[in-house]
Amino acid sequence: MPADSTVTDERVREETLLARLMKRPELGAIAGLILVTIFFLFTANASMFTLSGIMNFLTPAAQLGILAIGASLLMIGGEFDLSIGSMVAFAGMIFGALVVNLGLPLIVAIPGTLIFAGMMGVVNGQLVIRTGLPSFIVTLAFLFILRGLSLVGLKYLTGGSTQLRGVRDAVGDDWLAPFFSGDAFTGLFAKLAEWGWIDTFKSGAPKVPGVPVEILWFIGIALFATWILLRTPAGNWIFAAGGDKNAASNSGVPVNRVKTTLFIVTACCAALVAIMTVIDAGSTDARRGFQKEFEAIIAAVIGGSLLTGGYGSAIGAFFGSIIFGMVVIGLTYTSIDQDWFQVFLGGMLLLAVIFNNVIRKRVTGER
Amino acid sequence: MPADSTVTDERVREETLLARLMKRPELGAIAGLILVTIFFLFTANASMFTLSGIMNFLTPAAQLGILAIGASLLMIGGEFDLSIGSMVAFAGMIFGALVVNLGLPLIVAIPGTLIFAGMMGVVNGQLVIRTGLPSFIVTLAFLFILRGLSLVGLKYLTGGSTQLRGVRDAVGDDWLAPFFSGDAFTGLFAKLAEWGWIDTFKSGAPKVPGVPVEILWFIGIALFATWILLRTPAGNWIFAAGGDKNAASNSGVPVNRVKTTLFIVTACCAALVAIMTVIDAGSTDARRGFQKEFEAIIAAVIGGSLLTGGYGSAIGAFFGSIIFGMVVIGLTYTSIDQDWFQVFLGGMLLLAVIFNNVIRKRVTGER
Amino acid sequence: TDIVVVSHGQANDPFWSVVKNGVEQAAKDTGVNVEYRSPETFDMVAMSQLIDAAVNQEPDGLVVSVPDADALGPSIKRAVAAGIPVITMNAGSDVSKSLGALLHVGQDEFTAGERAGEKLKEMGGKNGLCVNQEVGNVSLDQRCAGFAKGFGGQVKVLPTTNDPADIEAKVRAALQSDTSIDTVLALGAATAGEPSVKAVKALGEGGGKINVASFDLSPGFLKDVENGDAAFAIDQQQYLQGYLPVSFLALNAKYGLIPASNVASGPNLITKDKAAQVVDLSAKGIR
Amino acid sequence: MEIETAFHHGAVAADAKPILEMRGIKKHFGNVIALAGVSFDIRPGECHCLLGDNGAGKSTFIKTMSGVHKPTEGEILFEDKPMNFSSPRDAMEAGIATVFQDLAMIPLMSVTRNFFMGREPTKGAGPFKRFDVARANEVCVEEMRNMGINLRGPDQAVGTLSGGERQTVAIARAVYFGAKVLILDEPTSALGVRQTSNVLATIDKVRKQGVGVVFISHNVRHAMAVGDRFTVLNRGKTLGTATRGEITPNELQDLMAGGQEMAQLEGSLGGTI
Amino acid sequence: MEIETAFHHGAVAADAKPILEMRGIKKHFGNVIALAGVSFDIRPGECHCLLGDNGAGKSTFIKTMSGVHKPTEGEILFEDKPMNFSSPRDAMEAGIATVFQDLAMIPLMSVTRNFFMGREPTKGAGPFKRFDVARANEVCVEEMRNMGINLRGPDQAVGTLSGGERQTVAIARAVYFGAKVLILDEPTSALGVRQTSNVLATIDKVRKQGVGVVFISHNVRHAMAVGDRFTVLNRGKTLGTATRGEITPNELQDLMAGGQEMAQLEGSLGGTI
Ligand SMILES: Nc1ncnc2c1ncn2[C@@H]1O[C@H](COP(=O)(O)OP(=O)(O)OP(=O)(O)O)[C@@H](O)[C@H]1O
Ligand SMILES: Nc1ncnc2c1ncn2[C@@H]1O[C@H](COP(=O)(O)OP(=O)(O)OP(=O)(O)O)[C@@H](O)[C@H]1O
Ligand SMILES: [Mg+2]
Ligand SMILES: [Mg+2]
Repeated sequence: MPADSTVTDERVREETLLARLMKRPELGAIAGLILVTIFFLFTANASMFTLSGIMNFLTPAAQLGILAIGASLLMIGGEFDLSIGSMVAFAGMIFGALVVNLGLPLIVAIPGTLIFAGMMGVVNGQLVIRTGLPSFIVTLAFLFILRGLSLVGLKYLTGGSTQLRGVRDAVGDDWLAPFFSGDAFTGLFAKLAEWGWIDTFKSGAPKVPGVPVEILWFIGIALFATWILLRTPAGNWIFAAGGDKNAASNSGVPVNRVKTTLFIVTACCAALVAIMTVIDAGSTDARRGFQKEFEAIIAAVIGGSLLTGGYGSAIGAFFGSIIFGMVVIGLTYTSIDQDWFQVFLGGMLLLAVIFNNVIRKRVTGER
Repeated sequence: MPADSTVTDERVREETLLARLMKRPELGAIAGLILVTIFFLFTANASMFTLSGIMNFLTPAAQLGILAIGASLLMIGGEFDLSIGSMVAFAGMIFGALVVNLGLPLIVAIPGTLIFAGMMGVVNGQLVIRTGLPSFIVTLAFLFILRGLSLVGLKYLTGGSTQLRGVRDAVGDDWLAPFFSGDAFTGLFAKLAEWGWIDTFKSGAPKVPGVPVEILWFIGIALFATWILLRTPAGNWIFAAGGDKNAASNSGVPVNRVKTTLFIVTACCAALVAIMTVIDAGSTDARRGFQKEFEAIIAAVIGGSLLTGGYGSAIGAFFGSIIFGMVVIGLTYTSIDQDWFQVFLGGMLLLAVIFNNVIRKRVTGER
Repeated sequence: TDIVVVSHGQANDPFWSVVKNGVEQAAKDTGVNVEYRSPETFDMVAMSQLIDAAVNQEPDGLVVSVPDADALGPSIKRAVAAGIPVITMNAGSDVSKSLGALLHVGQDEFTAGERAGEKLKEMGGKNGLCVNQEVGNVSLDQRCAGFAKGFGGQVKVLPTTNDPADIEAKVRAALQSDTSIDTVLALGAATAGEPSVKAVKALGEGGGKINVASFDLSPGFLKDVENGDAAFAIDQQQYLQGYLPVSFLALNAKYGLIPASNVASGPNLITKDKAAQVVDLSAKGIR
Repeated sequence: MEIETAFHHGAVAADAKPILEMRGIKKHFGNVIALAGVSFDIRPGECHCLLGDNGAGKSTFIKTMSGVHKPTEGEILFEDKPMNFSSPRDAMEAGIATVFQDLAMIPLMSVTRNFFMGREPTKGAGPFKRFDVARANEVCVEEMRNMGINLRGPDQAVGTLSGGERQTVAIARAVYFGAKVLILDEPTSALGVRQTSNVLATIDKVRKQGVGVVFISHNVRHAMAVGDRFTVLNRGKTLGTATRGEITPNELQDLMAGGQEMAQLEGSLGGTI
Repeated sequence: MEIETAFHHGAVAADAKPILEMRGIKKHFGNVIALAGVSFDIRPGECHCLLGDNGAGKSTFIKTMSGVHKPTEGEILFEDKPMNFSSPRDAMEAGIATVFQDLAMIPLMSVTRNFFMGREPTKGAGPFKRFDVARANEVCVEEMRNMGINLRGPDQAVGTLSGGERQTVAIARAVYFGAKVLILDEPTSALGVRQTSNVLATIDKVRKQGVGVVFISHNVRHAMAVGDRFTVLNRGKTLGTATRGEITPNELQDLMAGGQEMAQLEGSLGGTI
């Protein structure tokens, strides 16, 4: 019997395509994104939605988003990692030390940094699994520990300063650098500018020299994570591990392996962001990534992930990060008094998630 | 048949009193407290455990603890309130405005502030219940909104500064002030000093003029919350609402009423801390209570509350706050470099909770 | 001899890490035993508790910064009452005497902001942007307020998070949406100053047209000053704010010597010509 | 098969006024039609069995009866007054006690706390009114014993009870608090022989006290043992109501399986079900 | 009561080597003694019923068998080799499939995802190996239909299924993946008439293929219908094992109720259970 014979059930009403789409957690956040976009279209300076304006708010959104996608996978798998913000500072320091103090090329320094971060992920994961303590408290301890070690390490490396400089000089024109910093498609954009398709300065150089590479990473990681979640056995295990640890383990899901892997992935996402920002800025300091763990969780939750695990999506975190990035940067384009920044940020976040919710319920007929 | 006839079951092994006690969530945190105390006994300056030293670390512990007890009740009830830190600043501003700008006496200003806070609690609660959104995201919005409003409000009240001063002068010798600031039992302590039972300064004044009132509030609230949780129907409803919302509601627990009340209680705890610290400090600023929501949750989790709700205790939060307060202030009494503070804080927290856990499992024979 | 330093800035704050380095050097040079303590965020309540904790240990000297005299006053007075010599530093020059401190080393944030504002006005600025990465931290707010006063023209405060990428994007957004802005003052060199310079450069019209200045020093920002991408950095020589009080108190404990008046450690504008010399010291955490 | 039991049946006047009447209840979940118009009533002192195949909509139906779901369409009359329960608490206060199929218990809480959840006994007065834990423990242990379960201790967490022990707690709780209508959704599914007979005896007992009992079961024998009327649901619709004596167990079994292939099934299993 | 069924029994040589043997299993939870030394074995091609009162320890026992619990004491021999399963995944890989009493399903996940949880079918190779969702959906719908449940759609969340539908998913899953030992903990408790007969027929079918089946039930008829041997647990101890034919249903019923007051119960219910 073919599988589709089930649809001839008299107990199922017809459902619109829209309703079917809105049921997916990954698409819920689109409504909020549209709302926020419309808001800014009306209130913000026109330059916000020029090409350079869009790149401008997408860059921080992308950096946050890479963290948020890692965090959302981990959240779906039923755990938290509060140490990712500190991991950005710590991995940045490690990377700086490898590149500046040891003078290693990127081909060694980047994997080295990722391995270091991955090892921290293993430590987090093993502690959570072995002790049975909530990951909240275990990774919280590492939030403090890694942040503190970054400070101590930087002072040691620099002989007293909290900023390690000279990364740009040290990286120089390493052939790997363009994959982790600067803009991609610069040739294309120069051509587009030549043809007059995009804005240029008087000099003829395009106003936007290219697409910042973090945006490409962001999109790539979002797609990859979505594929993993929805189209691989590993994705099924992540949902299962987060949905009910015992039930999953009783059904044969290697829950501990899944969770440890997720901790590693999250830590590596943080390290990746660290590498990109450190090369970009040419320096690193002890305050990098401050409170990013928090923002990453916010973005994941806006994107529809449940804090209790077992439900969510990477695409949701993708949209959530863009919403967050847009709101944070967007206010500056409006004429609203900047003192109201936090009120505005909170208000917009609340509006966006409520709107998501209302739209979803309306469309799918839930109550 | 008397209830105790069940204990004659051949399928129950004898259990030590210790094992029975350690099974209670409220007592788990004691092991951690003992560990931390022993650590400081060995590493800290002897003055840490003099009367004045103890009062010194208990004061911040008490301020944190009042928040943490509120937060733990709410966590047991299955929700979060991330806005309590901002609420401290916001309620502080409201209180400052009532006392300084409007010149109201405490008997009006204090209830006024509490009502204001309570109303915010209602807003939080209703939003969570009506929209069905996770409280994490709703109260997060208020984290930003209240913090932002405090800034805007303070600037408005002071004509541009973010610091409102003059509370001490305005409160003056209001008869209610001693209940919310300063020290209690000063007469007793003066006598004790006279008799030479406690240390004095060269001037003959006791080194410790009395017990800071926040410590009394802290103890009182912890006892009251414990009584509510363990010995009243409301306590049972809180556990039920947090354990499984649907099951509780199906069994006839008024879940929404319970949750709203808990949001109000949490907000009022924050307002109470705000009132006490503002009178004590004589001023308030826009950064008061920064990240206190986080510390409150940490204290509650150290104390054995589950983030997922339905399990925990107020006494646990009590001990958790003391552990946290002790670690934070304790460093001052040691000769450890401040740069290592965060490493130290994280390490101690991790040690304390792991130790709690190991001891509990060892004693109760769980695995 | 034991001396305790309690400041309101965190150990990982680039500005305060320099103060701490000064403290440590002084301890080494004078051979006293020094503890440096600070709360984990700008938190006056926590800071007063740290002062209390220090007083309990009855040190031979106490160094404190006083951004909020109301909140910290009672604790400092308690120290004075206990017979501990107190020196205030960085913030609190106005209240130092009345709290019973021996003297004050440092410079007022407001005055420093004012000086910066005057200088930027001189450079032709009319429309300013004050990039504040920690709104509500009173000492940073005072820098902005001082700037506004000295600058005279229009000043907009831009509150940001602590993240360089956010700051860069927000400064760009501010400059894009209000093209009349010709002056940017950042309140911290590493966190806000460097991204501001990058934002201005990314607009492609940087260099001469928009002046960027910043409080405090960071090697990166000093390089920008040297290259002409930024106008100047405002240096409080905060190393002195750590070094001097400790050595004064050490001398006081040993010989009873103490200067008779306050010491002004700044402000000191680091412009293009001086930047090169300072970079190395800054990279070591001395300036 | 013997179906004559020791219970007393048929004492309820067929024309007695229903306590609870449900008229044309429809319930949709998004695009799923769980109930497509079901009518049902329950009279005082009768045991009305609700039968039907898996997924027929029995649980959904009794959940609308007990205030968990709001019907998409249809009317609920309680003692002749139109009722609109907005929560299970409302239904409970009106006098409807329910044992849900998922039992509605909190695994982390103790047996006693679960037993009295929502209706805690108190002692003391005014601000000193408090949960009477001692009495609660006593009642709980006693009621469980009556159902055939000897608890180790009333403070054992429900999550560590066996399936049948847990189900017994839910039943004992509903029965203890009394009601005008008692709804039992597959109460005996996880119970042992002894516990089952206790539950059936209990149903008989409360029925005699004038309570209307709604009893859901897949076990024809259990239904036949205590039922006065039998309503069969099939795919969200009712197949009609039969009175005791009007219908044989085999006919009932046929109806419950949706009338489908029963002959064949009977053959292969030799009436063992 | 008719207990002769259409099933074929007794084909297993009484001296066939057991696939799985449990010797003197003890299990303590803190101060609770759930199992006080139970021995048990299962031979290929037989259906061994595990019976007993509520709380006797049946579920705890099969959980040690399937790697969920580590026994406090005792030995597990799988195909004559001592085994020490450290997780259910190990047991599964050795060839033990289990339907747990709590079903081990994730409510928020779809039926298909639950069905294949832990053992997803893949297509493609190397880095492009992916979850074959289309085939999984097809298999899942098909297997459910074989058990007598027509799913609305394979992407319905398990949390929205009815109790019986959910139980059927768990059974279909365990059966589909085949095994050397199939453990079923009260698989028919929530099932309708038709679904129950399907499950019993399935047990018979897999037994014929040489699989050893452990079947837990409170229903004597179900046990008698398919069981070859019967082991009765009581309060954490075994009361012994009987072979089909050696014992009458009434004796079995007596044993299951712990031998207690059965006469009285029988009287009051007229053998309806
Ligand atoms: N929340 C829901 N969303 C979608 N469908 C649902 C929901 N709840 C129930 N259903 C569907 O409605 C139908 C009726 O379910 P219900 O639980 O009422 O069946 P039941 O008669 O109690 O079956 P059983 O005897 O197996 O317990 C089922 O097919 C189920 O899949
Ligand atoms: N984790 C645990 N902690 C403490 N006691 C437990 C735990 N798990 C089970 N028990 C106890 O062990 C006993 C046996 O439980 P088990 O679930 O094995 O019974 P069962 O034979 O499956 O009963 P049922 O037929 O009701 O499902 C019960 O009395 C139960 O209370
Ligand atoms: Mg049902
Ligand atoms: Mg069982």
